[in-house]
Amino acid sequence: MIELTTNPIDPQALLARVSSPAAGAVLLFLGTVREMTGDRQTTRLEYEAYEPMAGKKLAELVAEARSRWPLVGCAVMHRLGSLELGEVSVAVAVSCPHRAEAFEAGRWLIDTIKQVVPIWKKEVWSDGQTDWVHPGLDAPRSTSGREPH
Amino acid sequence: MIELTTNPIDPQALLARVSSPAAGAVLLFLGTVREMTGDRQTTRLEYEAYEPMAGKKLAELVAEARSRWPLVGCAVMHRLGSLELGEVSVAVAVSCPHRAEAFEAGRWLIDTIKQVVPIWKKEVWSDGQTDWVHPGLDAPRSTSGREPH
Amino acid sequence: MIVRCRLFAAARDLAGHSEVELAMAEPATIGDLRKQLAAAFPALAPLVPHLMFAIASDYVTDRTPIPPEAEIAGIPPVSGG
Amino acid sequence: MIVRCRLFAAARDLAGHSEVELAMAEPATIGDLRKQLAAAFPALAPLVPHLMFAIASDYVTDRTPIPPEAEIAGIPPVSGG
Repeated sequence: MIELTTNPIDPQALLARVSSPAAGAVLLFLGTVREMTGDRQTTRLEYEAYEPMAGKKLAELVAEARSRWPLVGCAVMHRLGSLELGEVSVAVAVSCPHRAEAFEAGRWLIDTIKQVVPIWKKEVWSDGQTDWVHPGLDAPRSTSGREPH
Repeated sequence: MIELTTNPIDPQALLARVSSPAAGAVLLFLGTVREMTGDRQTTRLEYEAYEPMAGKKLAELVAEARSRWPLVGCAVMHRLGSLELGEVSVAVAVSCPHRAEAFEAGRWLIDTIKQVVPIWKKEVWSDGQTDWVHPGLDAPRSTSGREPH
Repeated sequence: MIVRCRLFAAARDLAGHSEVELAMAEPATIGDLRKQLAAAFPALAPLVPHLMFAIASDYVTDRTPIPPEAEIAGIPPVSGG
Repeated sequence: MIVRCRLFAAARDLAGHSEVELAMAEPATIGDLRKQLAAAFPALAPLVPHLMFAIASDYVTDRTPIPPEAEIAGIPPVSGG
């Protein structure tokens, strides 16, 4: 189960997908929209993807995780569009016979998703400024000045 | 939220408890009843606890986790009584500002719960034999011979 | 004094009781209790070296003295989770 | 040849287009595209050294030749999750 969606992510759906009597351990990671970054306040986040490539890369990462760990089930969803505070932006669920594998595979998946899958978030700050988040660039790219949108 | 319960564990309840706009990462671990251990088949597991001490130790572990990691929310539930295949025996949910902390705290909690909280499981095998699980003992203690119960 | 000790899981099944009573000379330690448990319940004896003990829901060592009316538990290796 | 390149996030906003077209001499590499993008879109230039490129949804390097009709994307540092 790999999905890019503009609808809210239901963690229960991912858990149902990976649950199995063959598994003794289920690990679910959720990325959620945090309000404060340092002393700046976020109003919402906007996610966009290069969708065909994002879907392909997610499928490749799930296949690689399956080759490296004894995954019983694996489900990844990423939200796109506009997200309110507290909403789930990304969900990774894995199930394995034992817990060490589940923690390792889950951690590797979310870390690698954040490194290679072409998805971007834009911070919409409470003062109306917006910044695309591009890790490694010196300064955030303010692309709309002070106009709220 | 710390609970020992004979009722089925609802993962959604733990997620709801730890979700917060102060968190950017939520980690949920579920221990589930696995059917096969090597080539032996489990029919069900029976969990018992020294309840007052188990509750006290769980509270101490949650307090220690809160002192070591910046937990926004933390919820732990452990099921007692008879569990069918695939059911959730233990659930640990944490939320943190960032994911590294969530993975570390969740892993430490489940590892430490399994080491120090006075809860025991009994394997009820498909051949009717039963074994208390006592890690580190040379042989499983068969306490009821071949009588199914 | 009379010392009561709760037992769990395989320890309870092997002893045949979820709580046992032992008459002990004072002063007594957890180490003394460990020895007397093995002597009084031969079926439990092989498990006794592997028991942890708790007083009032805290783990204690063999050197811990047993206070009067202590709420003692014999804890075989745990397997929750 | 005419090379089309999709742009995303800050790269799109700085270029002012979600897809740009460049006339390039053949044979051309991704490295050539990188240079021409910076020259053609001065506002994008500071970001160009940080772009990755993909052809048909796979990451490629500056030495990769650009085939005809390639589905090319310029990918600024990603921030999903």
